[in-house]
Amino acid sequence: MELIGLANYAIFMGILIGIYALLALGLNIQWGLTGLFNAGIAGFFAVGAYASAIITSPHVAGRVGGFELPIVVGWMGAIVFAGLIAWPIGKVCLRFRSDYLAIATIGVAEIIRLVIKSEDWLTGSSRGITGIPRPFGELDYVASQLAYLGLVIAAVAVVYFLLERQLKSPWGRMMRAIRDNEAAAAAMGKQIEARRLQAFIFGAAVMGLAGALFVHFNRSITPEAIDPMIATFLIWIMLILGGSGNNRGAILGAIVIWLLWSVSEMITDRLPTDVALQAKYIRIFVVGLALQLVLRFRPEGILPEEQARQTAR
Amino acid sequence: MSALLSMQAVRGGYGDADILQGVSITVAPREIVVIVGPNGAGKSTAMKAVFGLLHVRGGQILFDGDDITGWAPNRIVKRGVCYVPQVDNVFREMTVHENFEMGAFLRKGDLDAAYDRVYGLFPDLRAKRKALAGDLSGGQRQMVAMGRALMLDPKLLLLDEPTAGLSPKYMEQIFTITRDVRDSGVSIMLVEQHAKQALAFCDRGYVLATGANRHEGTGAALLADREVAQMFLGG
Amino acid sequence: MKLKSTAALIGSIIGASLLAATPAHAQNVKIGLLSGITGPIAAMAPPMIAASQLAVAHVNEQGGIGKGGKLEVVVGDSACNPQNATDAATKAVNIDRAVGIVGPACSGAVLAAANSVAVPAGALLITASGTSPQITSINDKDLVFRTVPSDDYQGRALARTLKGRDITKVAVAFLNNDYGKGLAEAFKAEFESLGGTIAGYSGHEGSKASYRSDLAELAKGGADTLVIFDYGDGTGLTILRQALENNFFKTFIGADGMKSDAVIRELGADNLGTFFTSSPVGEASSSLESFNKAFTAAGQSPDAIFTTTSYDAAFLMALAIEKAGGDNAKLAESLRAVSSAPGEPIMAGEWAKAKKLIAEGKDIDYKGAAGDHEFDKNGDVPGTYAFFKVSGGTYESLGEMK
Amino acid sequence: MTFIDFINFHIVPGVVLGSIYAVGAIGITMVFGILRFAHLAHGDLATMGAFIALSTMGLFGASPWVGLPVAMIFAAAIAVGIDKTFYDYLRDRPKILTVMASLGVALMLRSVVQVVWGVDSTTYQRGIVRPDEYFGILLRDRELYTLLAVATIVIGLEAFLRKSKWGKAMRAMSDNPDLARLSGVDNRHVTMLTWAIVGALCAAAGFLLGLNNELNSMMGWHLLLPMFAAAILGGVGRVEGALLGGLIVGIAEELSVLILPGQYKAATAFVILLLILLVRPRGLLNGKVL
Repeated sequence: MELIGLANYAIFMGILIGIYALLALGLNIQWGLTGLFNAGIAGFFAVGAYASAIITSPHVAGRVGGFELPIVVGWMGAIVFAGLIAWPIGKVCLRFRSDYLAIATIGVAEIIRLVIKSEDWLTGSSRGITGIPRPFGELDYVASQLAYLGLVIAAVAVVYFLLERQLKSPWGRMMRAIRDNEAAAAAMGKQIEARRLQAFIFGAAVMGLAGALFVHFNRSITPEAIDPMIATFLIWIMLILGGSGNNRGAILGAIVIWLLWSVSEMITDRLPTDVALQAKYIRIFVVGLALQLVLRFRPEGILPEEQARQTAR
Repeated sequence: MSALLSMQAVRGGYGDADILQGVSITVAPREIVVIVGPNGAGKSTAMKAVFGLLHVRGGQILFDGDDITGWAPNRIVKRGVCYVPQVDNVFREMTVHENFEMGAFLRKGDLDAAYDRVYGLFPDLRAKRKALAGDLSGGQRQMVAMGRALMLDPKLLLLDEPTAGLSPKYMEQIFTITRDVRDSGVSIMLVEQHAKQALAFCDRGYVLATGANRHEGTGAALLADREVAQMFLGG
Repeated sequence: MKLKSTAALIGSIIGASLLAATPAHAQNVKIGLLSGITGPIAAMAPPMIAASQLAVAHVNEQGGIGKGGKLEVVVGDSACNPQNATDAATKAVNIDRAVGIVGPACSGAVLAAANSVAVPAGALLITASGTSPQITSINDKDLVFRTVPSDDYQGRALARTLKGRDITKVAVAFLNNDYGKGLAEAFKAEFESLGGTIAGYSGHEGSKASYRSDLAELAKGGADTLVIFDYGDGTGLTILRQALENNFFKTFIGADGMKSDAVIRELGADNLGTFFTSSPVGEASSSLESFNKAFTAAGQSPDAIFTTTSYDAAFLMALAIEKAGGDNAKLAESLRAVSSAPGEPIMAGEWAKAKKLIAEGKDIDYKGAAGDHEFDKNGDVPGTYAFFKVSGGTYESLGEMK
Repeated sequence: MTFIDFINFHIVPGVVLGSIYAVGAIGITMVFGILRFAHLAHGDLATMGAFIALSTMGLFGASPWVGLPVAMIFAAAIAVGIDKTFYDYLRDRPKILTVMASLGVALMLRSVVQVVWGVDSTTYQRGIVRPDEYFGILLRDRELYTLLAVATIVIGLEAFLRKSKWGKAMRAMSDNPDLARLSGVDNRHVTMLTWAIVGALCAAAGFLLGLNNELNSMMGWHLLLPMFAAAILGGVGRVEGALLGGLIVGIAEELSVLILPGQYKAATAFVILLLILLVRPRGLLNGKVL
C-alpha cells in the first residue's frame, strides 16, 4: 500500500461518502424529521440518476434524450423528477401509518426498476445510458477526482445548510411536533397531511440529487445500480447509527458506515477465496446485526437529535 | 360498615403532571357509588387509578383488605375488580358469547352458572349470542361489555360512563340492570355525565372538580344540595 | 473556469508529491480480480474466480513474472452493480496498486469500473463475462478488452445456425437483463433478416414462481421451437421445466447461459433430447483440452459458464505484463502483441514456453481455452461458437456454428 | 386460446401460486393484526424454512413432505427466538422501529441461508413431472397436494382461532388489545403463540414454493410484496381475507401477461396494493387500518 494510492482512494471514498450523505440527509427529512418510513430510497435515487443522464447525455437512436444540456440542468431535472414521483405515492400512502408507506415504497422502487429495465425508449433498458459527461472529467485522474470531490462536498454543504435553516424554522418545529404526537397531528387534520407530503417530496428530491451526482461520477448508469442492498438498506443504517433527526448525524453515519462497509471488504478480500465468499455474506449479517444493536443500545444514534425531548410519557 | 374499596388522598396522572390532586372515595359492599363532576374534573382518571392504569404518586388504594396501590391491571382483575371502559369496550369482531368467554378467560372449571347469570341479567342478549358484538346497537353493546366484566364474578365493577351516547330509554335500562347487578352482590363504581339521573338512582355519590373531592353524600342529599345543582346540574 | 484550473493545480501538486514518495516497484505484480461474488450472479462467480486463479497458479508455478516475481491476485466483489464495481476497482488500482483488472462481471459493473476508474487511471481492464454490446463503445483509450464475445455475435450466429437447421419459426423468451436482452435483440434482427419468423417475443423478470402464462402467450404464435436467453441455473431452468412439463413447444434452444450442468442435473438428460445450446468454444481444441484437464484436476467443472474466458483473461493479463516488462504504460500495446497473429502459438497453461519466447524477444500468439482472442480495434473478440446437445449426462458438441 | 387452455395455463397456475401466497399472507396478516406491525422478514423466514425442509429431506432421503413438519417446527422456534432477541425490547417504542428491526432480521436470515446453503438454485425433486388430466384440467400431483396442504392449513388455523381458548385470545388481541389485557389475557403468551404459528406458516409457504419451483436464497424476498399485497387486499387481520387476497394476487399475476409485457408481471402485486390503498384501504373483508 502506498501513500498516493491511499490518497486517491480517500478521494474516491470522499466522493461516495458525499453521495451517501446526501441520501442520508434526504432520508433524515423523511424519517428523522417527519417519521416517514421510506424503504424505497433506491427508486428515488434511480429517478434522479436517470433524469440527469437523459438530460445531459448525447443522442442515441431509439431513446429519448440527446439533449446534451448543461449538467446543472440535469441536476435540477433530477431534483424535480424525483420529487414528482414522490408526490402521488405520498398522496396515497401518507394517510396511513408508516408501515404502509414502507411496503408501498418497496413496491415503488421495484416498479421504477422494472420500468428502467424494460423501456428502451426512455432509459435504454438493460443497456443503460453511457457517455454521460462528468464535470472536470477532462482533467487528469487525480485532479478530476479531486474536483469532483469538491463539487460533492459543495452539494452536501448546500443541502445541509438549507436543511438546518428549515429545521429551525416554524416549519421544522411543526414537523417535529407532528412526528412526536400523533394525536396532535390528527387534531390538526388536513394541514398535517400536506406538511408530511412536503417533507416526503423534499426528501425524495434530495435523493434524486444524490442519484445525479452518482451518475455523472460514473459517466454511465445501468439498472443494476438500483440495488436495494446498497441504495436503501445501507442508507437506513447510516441514518439510524448517525442519529436520526440530526443532520450532522446523518452525515457522520454515512462516513462511519461507508468506511466500515468498505474497510471490512478490504479485510474479507484478503482472506482465502473460499472463506472470502462466505465472509461477504457474513458481512451482510453484520450489517443487519449492527442495526439491531443500535436500535437496542443507542436508539438515538451517535449524535442524538439536538432538541430536548419533550417530557417523557 | 367496612369499605370494600377505599381511595385515600390519591394523587397521580398519566405523564408527569398530576391530574388527581387528592381524591378520596370509598365503596361499601353492595353499594352503587356514582362519581360526577364537570368535564376535566378527573372522574374517569380516578376510576382508572383504581384499576392500575395510572401513575399513582401519592395516597393509597385499599381493596378488600389489600393495598393494591401500583398493582398491574391483570393482578387487580384476579383480585376481583373488573373495569368496563367507556369506548372500545367489546370485542367487535367476536360474537356476544365469545365476548363472555373472553371475560371468563382467567376462570377455570364449569362456567354454566356464570353464563346463566349474565344471560339472566341481559335476556335480550340470549337471542343474539351468535351475533358479532360490533353489529349490535349501542345499548346492547354496553350490556355485552358489562356482561363480559361480570363473567369474572367480580366483587367490584367499574363502569366508565356506560350511558354515553345512549337514548333515554336505554339509559334507564342500563341503570335498572346496574341495580340488578348490585342486588346480585356486586359493588359498583360508576362515572357519569348524566349527573341528575345518576344521582337519582345511586346509593351514594361524589362530586369531583379539578382533580379533588368537592362534595359527597347520598344521591338524594347531593341532588338537594344547591351548590351542587348550581355547579353543573343547570339549576 | 477558475475553479477547474485551481482544482487541476491542487490535483497535480498532490499527485506529484505523492508520486515522489512512491518507493521503487517490488518485483511482485498485482492484478485485481473482480467478480460478482454477491448479488444476482453470485452462483456463477466461484467457478469464474477459480478459473482465473488457475491461470495465476500456472504463471507462478512456471517461473512467475519477470525475474522471479510472483503474480499476486487481489479479489474484489463487484456485486454486479456499479457502486461496488467502482469501489472494488478503485481499491484494486489505488490501494493495491494493481496494474490491471480482470473482470468485473455484469456489463453495468464493467461500464462503471471502466469509465470511472480503469480508463481515467490508465489501468488495463479485461472482462471475462461482460457481454453487452455497450462495452464495445466505451471511449476507452484502448484499455478495455474482453475475452468473451459480445452478445451480438452469439445471437447472430445462433440465428444463422437455426436457419441452417431448417428452423424457420421460433418464439423467444429472454431474461430482462443486459445478457438476455442483448442476445435476444441480436438474434431477432439476424433471424428475421434471414427470412425467419419470430412468432412470440417476450422478456421476463427473474424469480417469479410461475412462467406458465408467459409460455402460453409465447406458444400462441404457433412456433414449435422456443429460444431461451437466460441462465440455466436460474430462471431459465424454471422456464425450461415448465415448458417441458406442460408440453409447450417441442424444441428448445439456449445460448451459453443455458449450457449449465444444473439443467441436466435438475431436469434429467432423458428429458432433454430436444434441448440444444450454443456456447463459445476454443477453436484450438488442444488449448481447451488442457484447460479442461487442469480445471477438472482442480476440482472444478470446466463446463460452468465463463470459466474458459476467465482463465484466458487472467492469462492474457499476465502475458501482457510479462511482455511490457515493467512499463505499465505499454500494457495495452503488449496485450495486442501477445494475443494476435503472427507469432508462435501459445496454448492455455504454457506459461514457461511463453515466458521463454518473450525473453528471447520472439512474437507470440496466445490461443486461449475460449478461443483465439484476436482483438479488434474495440478490444472485442469475434468468438467461435459450437452447437451442443445433451448426451449421456453431459453436453456434446454438434460442431461449430458459422 | 381455448377456454380450457385459459384454465390450464392461467387460472390453474394462478390458483396454485395464489394459495402459496395466501399461506404467507395469513402469517403477515396475523402479525399485522395481533402484533400491529408490518413484518418485513417474513419472506426470508420462508426461505429459511424451505431450506430446512431441504436439509431434513437430505437427512432422511425421503419424500420432501417429510421435511415440511420439521421445517415448520424449526421455523416456529426461530420466529419465537427472533421475537425474544430482536423485537421484544422494542415493544413499548413506536411500532415503526420494530418494522425497521424486521428489515435487519431479513438481511440476517438471508445471509445465514447464503452461508449455510449457498446461493445456487436447487430443487427438492429432480426431473420433470408431467401433469395428469382431470376432465381436461391439467394438474400435477404436487399441485394437488399443494392445494390440499393449503386447505388443511387454512381449515386447521380457522378451527384453532374459532374454537380454542388461546385461538380466541389471539383474535381478542387482534380485535381490541387493551380490552384483551383487561380480560387477563397475557400479552407475552399471545405474542409467543403468534410467532410460533407465523413461523410455521412461513416455513409452509417457503416449502410449497420450493416444491413447485426452485429454491434459492432470494426466493422469499421476492414473495414479500405479493404477500403484503394479498394481506392488505383481503383486509388486515383477516385470515380468510388473506386467503382470498392471495388467490386474487396469484391469478392476477398470471393474467397480467395477457395485457402487459412479461417483464411487468412482478409489478402486478404492487399495482393491486396501491389500488386497494387508494380505493378501499380496509381491504375486501373490512380489516383494520393501522
